[in-house]
Amino acid sequence: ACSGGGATAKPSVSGAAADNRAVKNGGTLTMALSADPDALDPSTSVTLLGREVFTSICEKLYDIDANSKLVPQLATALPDVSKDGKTVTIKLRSGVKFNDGTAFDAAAVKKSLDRHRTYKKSARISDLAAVQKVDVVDPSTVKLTLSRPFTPLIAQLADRAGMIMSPKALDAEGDDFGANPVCVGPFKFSSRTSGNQIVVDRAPDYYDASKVKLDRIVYKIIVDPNVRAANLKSGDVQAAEELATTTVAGVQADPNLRVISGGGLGNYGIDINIGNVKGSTEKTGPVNTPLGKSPELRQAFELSLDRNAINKTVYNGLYQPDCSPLPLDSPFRDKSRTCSTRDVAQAKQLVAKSGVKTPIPVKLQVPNDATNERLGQVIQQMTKETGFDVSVQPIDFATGLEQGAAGKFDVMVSGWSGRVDPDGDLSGLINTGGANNYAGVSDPGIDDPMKQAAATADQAERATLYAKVTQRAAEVRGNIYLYHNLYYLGMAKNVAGIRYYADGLPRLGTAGFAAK
Amino acid sequence: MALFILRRLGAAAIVLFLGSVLVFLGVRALPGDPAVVLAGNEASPSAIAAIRHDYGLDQPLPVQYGRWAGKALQGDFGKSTQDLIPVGHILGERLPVTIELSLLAMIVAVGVGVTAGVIAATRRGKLADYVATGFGLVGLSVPHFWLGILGILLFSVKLHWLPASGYVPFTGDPGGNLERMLLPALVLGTGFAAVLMRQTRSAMLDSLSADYVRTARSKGLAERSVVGVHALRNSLTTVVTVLGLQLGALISGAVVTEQIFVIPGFGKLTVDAVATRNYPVIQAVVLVTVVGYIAVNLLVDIAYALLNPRVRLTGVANG
Amino acid sequence: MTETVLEVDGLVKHYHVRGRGQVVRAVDGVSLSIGPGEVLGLVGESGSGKSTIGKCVLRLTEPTAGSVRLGDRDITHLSRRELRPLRRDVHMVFQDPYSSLNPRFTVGQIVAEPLRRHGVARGAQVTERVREMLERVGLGAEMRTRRPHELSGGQRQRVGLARALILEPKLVVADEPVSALDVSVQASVLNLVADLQRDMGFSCLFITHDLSVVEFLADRIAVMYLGQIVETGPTKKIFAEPQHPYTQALLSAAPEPDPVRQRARKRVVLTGEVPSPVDPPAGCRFHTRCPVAVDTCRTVEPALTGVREADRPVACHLVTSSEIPDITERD
Amino acid sequence: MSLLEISGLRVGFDTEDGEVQAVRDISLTLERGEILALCGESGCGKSVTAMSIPRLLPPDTTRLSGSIRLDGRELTELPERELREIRGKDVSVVFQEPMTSLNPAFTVGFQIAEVLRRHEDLSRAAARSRAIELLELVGIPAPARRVKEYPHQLSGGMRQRVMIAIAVACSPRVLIADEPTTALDVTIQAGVLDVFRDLRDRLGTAIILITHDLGVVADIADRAVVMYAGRAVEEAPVTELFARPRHPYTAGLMRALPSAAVTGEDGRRRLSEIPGLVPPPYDDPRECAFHPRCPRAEADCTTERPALDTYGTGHLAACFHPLSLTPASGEDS
Amino acid sequence: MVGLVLVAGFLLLAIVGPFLTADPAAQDYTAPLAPPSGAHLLGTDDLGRDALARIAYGARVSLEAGVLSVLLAMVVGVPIGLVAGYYRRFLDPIVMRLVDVVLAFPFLIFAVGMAAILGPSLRNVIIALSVSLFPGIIRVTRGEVLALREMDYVSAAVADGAGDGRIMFRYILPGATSTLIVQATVGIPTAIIGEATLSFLGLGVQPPTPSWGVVLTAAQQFLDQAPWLAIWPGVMIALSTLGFNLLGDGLRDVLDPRSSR
Ligand SMILES: Nc1ncnc2c1ncn2[C@@H]1O[C@H](COP(=O)(O)OP(=O)(O)OP(=O)(O)O)[C@@H](O)[C@H]1O
Ligand SMILES: Nc1ncnc2c1ncn2[C@@H]1O[C@H](COP(=O)(O)OP(=O)(O)OP(=O)(O)O)[C@@H](O)[C@H]1O
Ligand SMILES: [Mg+2]
Ligand SMILES: [Mg+2]
Ligand code: NI
Repeated sequence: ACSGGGATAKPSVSGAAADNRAVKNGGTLTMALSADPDALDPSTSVTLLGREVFTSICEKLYDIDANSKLVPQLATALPDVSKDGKTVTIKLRSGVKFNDGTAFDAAAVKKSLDRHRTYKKSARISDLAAVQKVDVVDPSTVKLTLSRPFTPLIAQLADRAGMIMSPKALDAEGDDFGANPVCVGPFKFSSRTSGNQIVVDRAPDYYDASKVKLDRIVYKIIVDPNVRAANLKSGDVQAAEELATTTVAGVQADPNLRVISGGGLGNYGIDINIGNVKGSTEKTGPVNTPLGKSPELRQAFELSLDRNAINKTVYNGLYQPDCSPLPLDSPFRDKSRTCSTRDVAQAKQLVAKSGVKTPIPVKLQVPNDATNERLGQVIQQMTKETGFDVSVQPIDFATGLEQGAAGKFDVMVSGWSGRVDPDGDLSGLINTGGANNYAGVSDPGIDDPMKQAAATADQAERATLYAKVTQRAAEVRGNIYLYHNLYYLGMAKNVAGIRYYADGLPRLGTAGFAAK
Repeated sequence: MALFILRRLGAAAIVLFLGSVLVFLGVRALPGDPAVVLAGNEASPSAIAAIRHDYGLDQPLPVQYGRWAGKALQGDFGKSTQDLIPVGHILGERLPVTIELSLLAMIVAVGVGVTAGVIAATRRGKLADYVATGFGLVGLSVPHFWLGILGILLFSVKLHWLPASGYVPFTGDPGGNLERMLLPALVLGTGFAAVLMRQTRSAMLDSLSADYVRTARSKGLAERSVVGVHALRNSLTTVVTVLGLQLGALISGAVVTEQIFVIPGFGKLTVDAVATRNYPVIQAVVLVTVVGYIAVNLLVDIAYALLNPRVRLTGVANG
Repeated sequence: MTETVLEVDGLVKHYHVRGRGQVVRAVDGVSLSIGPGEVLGLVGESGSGKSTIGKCVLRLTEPTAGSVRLGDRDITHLSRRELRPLRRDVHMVFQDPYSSLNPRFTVGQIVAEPLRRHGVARGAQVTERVREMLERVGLGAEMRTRRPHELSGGQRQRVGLARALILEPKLVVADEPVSALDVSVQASVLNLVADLQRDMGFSCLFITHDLSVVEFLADRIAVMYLGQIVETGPTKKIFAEPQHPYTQALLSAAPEPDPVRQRARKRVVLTGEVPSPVDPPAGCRFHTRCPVAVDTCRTVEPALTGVREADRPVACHLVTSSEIPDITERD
Repeated sequence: MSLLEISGLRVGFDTEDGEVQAVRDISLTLERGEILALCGESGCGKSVTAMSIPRLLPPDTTRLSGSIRLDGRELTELPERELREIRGKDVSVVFQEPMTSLNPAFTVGFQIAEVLRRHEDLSRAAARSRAIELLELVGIPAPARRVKEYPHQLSGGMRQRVMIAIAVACSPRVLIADEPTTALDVTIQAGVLDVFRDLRDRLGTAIILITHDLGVVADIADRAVVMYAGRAVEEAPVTELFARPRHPYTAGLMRALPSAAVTGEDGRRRLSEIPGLVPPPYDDPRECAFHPRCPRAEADCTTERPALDTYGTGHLAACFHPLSLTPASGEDS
Repeated sequence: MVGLVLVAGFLLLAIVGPFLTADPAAQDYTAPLAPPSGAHLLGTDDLGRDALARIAYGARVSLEAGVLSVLLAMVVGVPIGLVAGYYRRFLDPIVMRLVDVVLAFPFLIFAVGMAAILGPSLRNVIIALSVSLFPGIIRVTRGEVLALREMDYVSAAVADGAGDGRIMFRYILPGATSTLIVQATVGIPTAIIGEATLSFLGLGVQPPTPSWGVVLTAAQQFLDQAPWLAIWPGVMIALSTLGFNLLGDGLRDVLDPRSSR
């Protein structure tokens, strides 16, 4: 495991599972969101916040449970996968109605899946790239024909690619489905005021309506973390997601509030441009920066960094320092690998050996928010001693994405929100031509085992393959992973029944106010 | 008078047209492709292209401008790329918020600024004058956002008198609305009050030393009507002009104030839209701001004309 | 026709007021001439167009129509560059002793400026000529380093005179140079102007509204009313026998500083308002205030002709070879 | 008892450069129905003297001493409240600048009616019709139309008449006119002066007329006071003053007028000048303030200040070496 | 007078301050958010950096932004205003329309737009602020020129045959300097606050460069834990703008006799 992964004092966070207080019927829960979700269209949505709202209004074929295990949601069981892995048959719940009262059936599933796969603006196309055909077998069965065996498919179906939209609404709204989404869910979309709030109401047609307690949820967008915390303290909101690490302690100290944590799937670190010269999906080429050219210098750079210190100063010790893209509790992790610790002496040696004149200029792009800027400054300070002269260049999110993909950067702070299946954390990110392979990593030692693993159903075998991938990636060092982030959900003590798992999405379907 | 308004309208139309071109080009000059932002970091190139096409971003600029301007003239500003909500609808939600904030701030500013200015001018060189002038200078020098932060620190964090931030619509909960708007309005109004105070004071000193005030005194009028009728009436033209000129500052201030107090108004919308490269929203918001700005200045001109008989009759402002 | 230094012919100047679409007919067909060494006094009420004529003569403003000749050159259409050498011969003295001197320059610089502009003198020569000129206008050499705001009104006007005269111009346009001064100071400046004029022999267009000043200084007088000249002639003759009703009114309205005579005088008080140059009355422009106006006056514009004497033309229908209107009679 | 008696009036102003002595010991009287002219060069204290009567000087910086009695009532000690009852009613003022002395924001009618409503307790309508009568009185044609107009719609001469209408609205006993015609053309000046004469004759108003134009003095005043550097240097009935000025300054002023030009030996017409400048108002010289410019000054003038002496009925002059009794410069005036 | 002292003080702080205080970039992970103490007079920030040092260094950045942007705006705006006012007939209508267009945008909106287009950095903030400032400067200059053109001494120069350039630069411009100096002095506080505001909105000077706006923004996150961090940068902004405002008022009184109050 990673050095000192749990060494820092974490706030005592109670899991939601442990909360088995009785929940009374009725009430409105106001929950603060940390950013404005994009359009609530499962096909096009790309934000984490969108996924949070979808937990209330758009159920999926599959879901994960508290242990990050895949469980059926709109399906009745895990799918039947043919021997060759190319046919996946899914049995659907019956008697389910969309929130507009229309019936949920295999035809609807087909329509949604096809839209995810083919709609020109869909962001799910790559998720379902392996799916060749969707067939309705009978009203409660669909059959997916794949072009190749693709084990991560079920995990994809446990996310937005598995969300089923009302065909009637799709027909009526078309491109604008996201402005007025209708799915199966404990709540139905009611209204949205741009940049301010999203309101969902208890869905009368929900198949498991008896478990739903709240009448209404108001998702209130409060971007500023301090304000989010302040609103929680003042009682204006009863729950607030993604508390900033700087505000967790304050919320916890409040006698009326408590904090639970979730997440850990995501990975954050820095991308070093080693081959992205024309764009991440284009052919790689040599990059003319000291770090881009020299693996030794990259190693020296990594050796200059102290992950624990970063966690402590930047994140109040509330995150999980790590050097692997895979979550700490992932069964696919390579248990034998350890992370490097800060070693200035060795780093200096490597620098000396490289023969590059110090100070070595490094341009580090960071997203222009306070926390990332702090991270940038800490990296700058830590690597100074070794002989790097890091200039921190904050850049706004929009520009950053564009420049990352285009390869217009030397080094950048970047992150990935994480997926349940390891494939989701690697493919597209460090394989040749991956859309999000900003670093421009192109190595057969990574690409090949990754492809193989996706086609393999056996978990142990996959684990070995992924170990190869991460091992090689660590050697190439196009990406230096620093930590997994945790989500801290703050809420009033009388709020109960929230389910909060590793994906960091607070599930409010069964939430409500404690009976006593 | 009608001619005067007509001519002003003509000039405003030209400014508006050039302004809209500037807005349009400015938005396009922003680095960062909105399609990339929309598609997010999981995007496929084809999705990006599709989005670009959808928003007409693949067209030549004049065509894009023509389309946008043509629709905007009919009140159709397109849909927010962020949430697909029609921009017109968003404006309808946000505008009243900012207007409420601005009005409250204006009430604070005019109430405090004009009163203090008049008092300072009439008590020139006395304690009240120094206090008011001091306030004027300090009010001018303190940045809004710091004042906002201090306000939150004092009234919300330390004293717990007022809620830190947020907004509830007036229609839903008038009390809560005012409670939340109070601090932002005070913060926004302070700088404005300072400017008004200084200008009122200076205008009042001008009119108090004018010959006609001496005439009024020579008539044996009470000081109250000398100051309140003769001097103030003539200073009002200045005050009105300053109000118009300060409108820009007020809007600028609103941007920051809304950001600090998380008020879902125009200012916050602007900053958010810029961050997400929400072209239709940025364009509409800035355009509406400019229209509003021009419109208010037009109103100010008219008010000026009404207050100043010279202009009223000849139709020419000489100030 | 004798040689003239300045000849203005049919001068018209209309100001177009911006945005109002109005036309101010400040000067509307004025002809006058000044001979060598002659002082022409231009009098008239405020707004009658006196200063405008002065500015047109120097091309400080562009005439709308008509011509201005300096000596034998028609300068009406010369470009600014072509005009430059001619500027040696014409200079101007302004009314306001405060705004007519550049506050940033020293007196020495101000007076030296024309010399430098025309490259007449350099180096020590300049200093010498400035000193000489300052002495001539009664200012000591120590004044050279002072700035205008350190001087009294009378001293400033002397500096203005020095500046205008240092190039020994043929023509000086003096626009009310003494109206802003107190009587005692005014007297000394007037003496100075008279002396210098006689010594240096320049011609002068002297603009004023004070009749006693023109009487003292001018050889000839032109009386303006609402953009036009109504009467002109030798000073003595006009004071002795004003022919135009307006001239008569003007002379009779100026109080004499002698109570006994002043109170014995028959006075005429003009009624009616001074019309605006934006909308001048038809016919004779004075008819709205003229106590003796007849119907023709209201429709026909009288020409400025020497009906009675060739050297003193009058623009009035009622002035005929046999008769001069007398406005005091109609009291 | 005279209508107005000013004695030993001194007025100073606090300024950044020290105290300005604007008026240094002035005494004068004004009889009912009399027109008294105050004349002298710019800055000699004419306006300050006159404005001291209704106390219209800036209260913060003005230092005033001496006595001003209106009908025996001491005005200098009157509280501001009571003074306001007097302003515009017993003592009213016409200022020099007709362009700026009227409030541009209100109609002429309003501005006239205001003073009536303040002092006469008239109703709005009554005040309005009084205003029309007053405009008629000061010779404005079509007064019913003019009351509704704003000052900028009137010509300079008419504005000055409006100012006079305001001033005489409550039939004041003393009317102070501070250079009322200086800004006007001569043809218009004559008409305005006629209005003053007419008012004095019809209403018996006593007028203090401030002017630097000796022609105006000669035309309209009964008596004149000549001031120099904050003091009265000569005072006499007008005919007497012009015929026999005693003080060299008065005589100098009269001879400096262009109309008094004399032809010199060289055949040139010349004006007689008063050399030098008016002394600055800061210090109060113990000697005669005029001596540096005075052609008749002798040693005693530089050490002591002459007091006002009487030379015949009502003729006072402050000079150690007054001009003789022979008519001064009689040859050309 | 007070203004002069304040401004001089801040200039001094900007010039020598960084030499006297600790390294503003030195981080001390052991002591983040330390309250004021002997070692750190104003405490430390979230990365354990000395707050005093950052404020001292910030003075340099903030004043630089304020002064340079105004200077730049003057350098561009004054000649344009001068020429527009002087060649009133031809250039003035065009220039003034353009100025009107820019002025139709509220200052901050325009600056935000400019900064967003140019990208965040000190240099770009200066450019954005000066572009937002110069329409105002053009207007003021032009107004002065129009007034000064009518002065008799300018007519006298024309009558002497002086050329346009000489009239503009020797006669008109010097007459306008006092107004322009005052305008510059009151422009600087606007620019300082503008810089701080842009930095506060994340569009300005970027960390780790410590401008006051940047320091303040960072401090805002720790309001309840370390309120003292938010106090001083704000005080500095307020005092320096106050200084320039007072200086402007003072200069106005001295240089511009028309409004002596
Ligand atoms: N630049 C200008 N634009 C418009 N109108 C002007 C301008 N200059 C002068 N006028 C108008 O032209 C007319 C004549 O003005 P001018 O200055 O020549 O009169 P004047 O006889 O010199 O008067 P004064 O005795 O008051 O100096 C006036 O009505 C004046 O208002
Ligand atoms: N409010 C004041 N503060 C300071 N000094 C003043 C004030 N009012 C007048 N003075 C000064 O008092 C002196 C006399 O002024 P006053 O106005 O009485 O002169 P005047 O004889 O009326 O001159 P003018 O003919 O120019 O009107 C002048 O030196 C003037 O500067
Ligand atoms: Mg003139
Ligand atoms: Mg006076
Ligand atoms: Ni402000």
